[in-house]
Amino acid sequence: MIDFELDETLQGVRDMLHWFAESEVRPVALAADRAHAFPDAFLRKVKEMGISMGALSRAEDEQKQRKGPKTVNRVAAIASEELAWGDGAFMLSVPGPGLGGPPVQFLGTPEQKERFFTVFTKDAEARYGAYGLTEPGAGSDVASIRTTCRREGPDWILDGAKCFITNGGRAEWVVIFATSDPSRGREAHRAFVVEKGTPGFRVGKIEKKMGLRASETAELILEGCRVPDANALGTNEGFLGAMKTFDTTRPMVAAMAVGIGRAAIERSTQFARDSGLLKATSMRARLIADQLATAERKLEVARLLIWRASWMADEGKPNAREASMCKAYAAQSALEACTVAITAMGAAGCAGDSLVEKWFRDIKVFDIFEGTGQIQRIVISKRLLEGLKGF
Amino acid sequence: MIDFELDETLQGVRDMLHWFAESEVRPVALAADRAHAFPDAFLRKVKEMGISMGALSRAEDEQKQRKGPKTVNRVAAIASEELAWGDGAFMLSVPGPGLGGPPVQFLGTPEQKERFFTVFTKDAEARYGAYGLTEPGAGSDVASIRTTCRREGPDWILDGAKCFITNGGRAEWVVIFATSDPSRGREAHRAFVVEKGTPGFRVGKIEKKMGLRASETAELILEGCRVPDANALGTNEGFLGAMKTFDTTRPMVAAMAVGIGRAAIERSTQFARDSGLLKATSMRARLIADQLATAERKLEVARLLIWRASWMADEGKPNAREASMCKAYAAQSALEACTVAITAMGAAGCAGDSLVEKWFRDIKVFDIFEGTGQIQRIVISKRLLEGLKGF
Amino acid sequence: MIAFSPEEDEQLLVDSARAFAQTRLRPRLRAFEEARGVADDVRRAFHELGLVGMDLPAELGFAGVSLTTRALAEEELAAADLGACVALDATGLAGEAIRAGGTPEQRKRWLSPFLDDPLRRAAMKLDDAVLGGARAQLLVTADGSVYEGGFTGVEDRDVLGIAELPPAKVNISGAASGKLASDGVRSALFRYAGVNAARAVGCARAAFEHARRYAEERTAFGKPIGHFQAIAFLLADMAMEIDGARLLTWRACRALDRGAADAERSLAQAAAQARDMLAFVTSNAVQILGGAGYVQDHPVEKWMRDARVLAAYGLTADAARAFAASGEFEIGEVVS
Amino acid sequence: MIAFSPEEDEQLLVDSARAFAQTRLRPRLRAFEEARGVADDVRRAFHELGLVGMDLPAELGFAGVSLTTRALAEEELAAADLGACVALDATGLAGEAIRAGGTPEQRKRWLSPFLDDPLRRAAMKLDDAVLGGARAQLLVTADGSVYEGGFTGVEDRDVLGIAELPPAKVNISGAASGKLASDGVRSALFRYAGVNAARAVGCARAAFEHARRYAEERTAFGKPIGHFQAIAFLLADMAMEIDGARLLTWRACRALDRGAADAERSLAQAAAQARDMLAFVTSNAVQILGGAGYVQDHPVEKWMRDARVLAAYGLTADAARAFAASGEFEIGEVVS
Repeated sequence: MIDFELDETLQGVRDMLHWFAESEVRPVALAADRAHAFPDAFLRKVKEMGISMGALSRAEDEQKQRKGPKTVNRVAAIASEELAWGDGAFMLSVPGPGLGGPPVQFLGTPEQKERFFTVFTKDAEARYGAYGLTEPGAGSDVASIRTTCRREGPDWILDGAKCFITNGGRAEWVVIFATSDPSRGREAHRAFVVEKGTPGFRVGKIEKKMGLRASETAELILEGCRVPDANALGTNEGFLGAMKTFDTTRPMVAAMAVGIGRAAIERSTQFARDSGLLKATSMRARLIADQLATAERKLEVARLLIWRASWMADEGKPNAREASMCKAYAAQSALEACTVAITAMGAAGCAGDSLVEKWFRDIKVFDIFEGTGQIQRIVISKRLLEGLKGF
Repeated sequence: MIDFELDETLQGVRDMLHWFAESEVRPVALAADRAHAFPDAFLRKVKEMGISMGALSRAEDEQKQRKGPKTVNRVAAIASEELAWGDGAFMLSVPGPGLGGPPVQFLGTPEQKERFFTVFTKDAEARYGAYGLTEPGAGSDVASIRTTCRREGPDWILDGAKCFITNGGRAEWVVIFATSDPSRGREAHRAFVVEKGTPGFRVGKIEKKMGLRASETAELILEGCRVPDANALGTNEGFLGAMKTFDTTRPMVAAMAVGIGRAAIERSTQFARDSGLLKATSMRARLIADQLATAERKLEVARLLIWRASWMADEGKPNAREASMCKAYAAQSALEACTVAITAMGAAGCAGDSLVEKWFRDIKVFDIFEGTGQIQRIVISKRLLEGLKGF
Repeated sequence: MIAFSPEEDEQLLVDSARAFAQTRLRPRLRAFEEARGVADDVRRAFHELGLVGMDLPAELGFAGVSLTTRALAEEELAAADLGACVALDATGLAGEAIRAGGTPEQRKRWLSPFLDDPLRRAAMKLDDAVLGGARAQLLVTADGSVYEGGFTGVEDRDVLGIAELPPAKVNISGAASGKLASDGVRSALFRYAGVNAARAVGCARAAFEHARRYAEERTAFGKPIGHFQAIAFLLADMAMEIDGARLLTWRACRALDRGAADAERSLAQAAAQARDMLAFVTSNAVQILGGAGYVQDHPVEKWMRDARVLAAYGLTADAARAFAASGEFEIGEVVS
Repeated sequence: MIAFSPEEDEQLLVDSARAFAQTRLRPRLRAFEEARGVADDVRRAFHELGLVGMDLPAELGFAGVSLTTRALAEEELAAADLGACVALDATGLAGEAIRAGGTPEQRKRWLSPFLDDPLRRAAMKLDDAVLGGARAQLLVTADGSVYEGGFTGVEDRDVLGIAELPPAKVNISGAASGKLASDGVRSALFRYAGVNAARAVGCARAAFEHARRYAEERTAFGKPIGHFQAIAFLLADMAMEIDGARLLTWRACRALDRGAADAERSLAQAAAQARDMLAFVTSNAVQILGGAGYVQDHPVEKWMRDARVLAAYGLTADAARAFAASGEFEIGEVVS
């Protein structure tokens, strides 16, 4: 049927995470932004509470075993919105395999899954996985990565550099995408799990970013990095693995954007209500009320597009087009929401103690990472126009 | 200096044409739209009053002789806005060489100019020139025209078809662009003045259009059409001639769009004022007042971009980029203005006796003819980005 | 639970509406426009399919489907031709007002005849200009007065769009034959906003599809124009906006069907979103066709005109947006 | 007569402002941000060039240029770095208020010291958060009260943008040392809107130029990203919007210089247009750089932040738009 109600489980997830986001995350978000990290003790507590990033993959396996209808993608959409409503950088800092989870899940053998996922549960420490695709010379153009892999006896030798890797500096392991032959394009791509401390693998600079400052973004350097074949994921499905990841992660990232946009609109609406603007009839007051309402409407559209893409993923329907649509729309409408929110608050919105100021800095990257708005439109239009292979 | 005041001459042109547009054109515009033409008697009267389209070229020659500063392009911008404010289809129906004027002016010999321009002054009849570039298979992609020309003794033989030709069905002559070798692209382009009644030249269908219905838009067919060499313009400068035309005509067309958009905003603002909306403080009233004001602001931006491009043309500065900018911006902001205007008037705006309804139908084509918005952006971006030759 | 599949019976209705619309409406789109009227045989076929007043009460004999279900069907009808889709809605906004504000007796008296007479039509007079005013047998005014006869419609043949049901002036001479409960018209405006939002989605889909196919076939600069990013990305944005407006429309219709407290706000949001979207999509469909889009050889110029009339009919885009922002609503503001 | 060439003396000022800005400001953009302050040597050099209070009255000893001329210079300063440009404006909005609302004695007393002391600064308190409040020697409040001392600025080091002059809280303890004529602040807000619009144009130009060069150099999918229509057309739109906002700004400044009746409306239009434009351009400059745009290796992320502060300072975009639409203006609405 056509339905927009949450069932009991979903509602439970939403309520629980909303409570957590409001009472635990929000109070520390501003300090974490200034400190460029969340406190270790806080992250351990998060882990203790059973909140994990990349738990999706395991939840899917569990649901398969129970043979119930698959709902993990819808759960992820709801959960992502609520956690990001608390704080976007926090959500990216939630311990667990993170974006590294899906490729291990999609491409890994049962042994590999066991090995790489149990590291997160072995003790009480906050531990991370990471996803290493982007390179200084290959952002949107994923197929043109230049990090190489070559076989040497029982091992692979990796050489190259990755950039903008979330949690890359502290991860237990990073899924590194490399090519066995740069001239052969996508088919030569391979994926490897590179573990912390592997010789020839080191962390470069930690980026200073416009926003999401409490989330770590690292440069990773691979110089003759020796990785055992047991850490190679799949066979020649490196590129496919990277792309397939997007079909489930793009709706999540989109939901995060909506969460942040919603937070900004709520805060700004409250400000406008408190200052009497929402009841005032002056031209400026009316314009602001309209802008807030319009932004809210567009966030609702984004949310529905996200829910549809997530439902399709749960139903096993191909959703690359819809995943890109929701990502593009959400990034755009959330940026608009944050812009409206900060504008409506005037000088107060710009002050450093204003969360709206932080959200405005945080939101822009949502139209960039996990594929820029332009890349999403390439994905969409290739699925609309017959014979269009690329530009 | 930097100045936005009209001098006495310009002000005089504006005042005279505004008076004419208001008192003579507006009263007949709606009937002409329904009849799909302006009455002959009216057009003769227009000619009698000395109002002519394409007079630009001759005015330029006169200014050269007087050695005064060149102002014809600024005059044309002001004149076009006022006449189109009266009615867009009317402006396209003003007797004279029209868009056919510039190529004859740019490429013609003194003898040719004499021959082709005097036809308009020989008697009191409303007579037209026309500009035949677009083809069924070559709209935006001007370089790919397929109408051919080949030498045969003292004559040229033209074969092909042209479409969307303003005044093409009733023109005394049409400047037809053709290629001597379709495989050689732009350099093989030639331009010819094809006179009414030339054997092998006939008028195809007259288009039924969304708007500008009182302006004639014709299909022209050339089948073994024999044109004397004396009617060939320039040598191999056909494509250049077509393109150079745009640098002066695009600002004019843009000014027409602004004229129509301004008319719509004025009418709708008057409606809103009469119905008390402009003084009301309800949310809807405020939204409408803002939309009208914003549309007016964007029309002002368009007008300034037009004035700049026209000033550059007068000063002899290369203005292809600025001409495209003003055309793109004006088309967009005028469409927005007409949309705002019709929306603000509700059901009354949709009624057939509402000029706003007509203007809404008229305006869309301004983002299409003389180069679509997309083509303008190609022109602009090629002049912004080094090494970009095309897409 | 969050889900996006129509039920089986909904899908059957969708399929039948689509088959009817594509075979009976689309081929005669220009003929209907020329005649300013949908042909009687088509009107009879529409009636036979049970599509007239499809969501009016089942106890009167109508199909009685939910608003969500009707939205699905309306999208299909409008995807053939928005003008014909609106023209075929014999009960229209007036019927909604009677359902919402009428007593059981009034409903039976004014609505039941539509079950028997496929050519009967109702009109709603919100302003001077009224869709369908020229040919209706029944007229409802903004204050809830209902007229059976006692009024004359003045056709206006040179108008923006929408076959058969142009904004026409209506002169009322006789006395009203009854009056609806005071909130009938208001409820009708909101419910009908859902219907019109679904139509906007249908019309936009048609315009998008037309432009998409054109972009695949038309070549310029050596390849199909759809293979240039400027056109391809525009089509992507159009598809995205259409899908978004459809989902918001479904959400609003479901909210009303469930009797949710936020149904009116949701319907106002859908109305505003769908109409902005429709203006964007139809205008750009014309743009993608270029000169061909501006002449009547292709239907897109008509849909761009039809879209403007839809935006002015019932709960206007301005009023919807104003309500979503302020919660204020005056019927006078809809009438403008 | 319609014309678009700066006069010779204007061009000289433009050239000197550009040379100063590109050599002294741009290279130290991140250093100034880090220090939350423009270095004193730069401030002194700026003072020596006679750029401080350049359009304040010539009879006091300032350069006394027209607003149009100042707009040309401000664009050049902001094209190096918006943050530094705002930071260097020692007299600022407060100075405008004193010029507009002060008696000849007040002007002399409060403005003349700026001619001698390159490190002296004034601040305007419209709201709790005040640009430059932390370091100013002179403070003007929204009601026109002028304080020399008797207030303390609270610096806020973690704010959105604009080097040195962050929104800082100001606590007023002493009594005002004077009061301006009641319409001084209002006039200042409008005149300063022209200054800020010119700055918006300058900052946008810088962001555009940075993105344009990046798009020429960065390759993806086998060619420079600027050779894809999506990026090329975006750059075209950015250039078009910048040019449009510049012309509207010039027009507004000229209107004020001429004492035209529509000068305030024109300034409000320019303010609204320039800030919308700046948000569009800076956001898309970051977008074109992608991940590189979001990190501090490139200046575009800073300009996107700076742009927000500019939009909230003085006549805000909302208030400007509201005034252009309604002619209504309340200082309270600017303060929000």
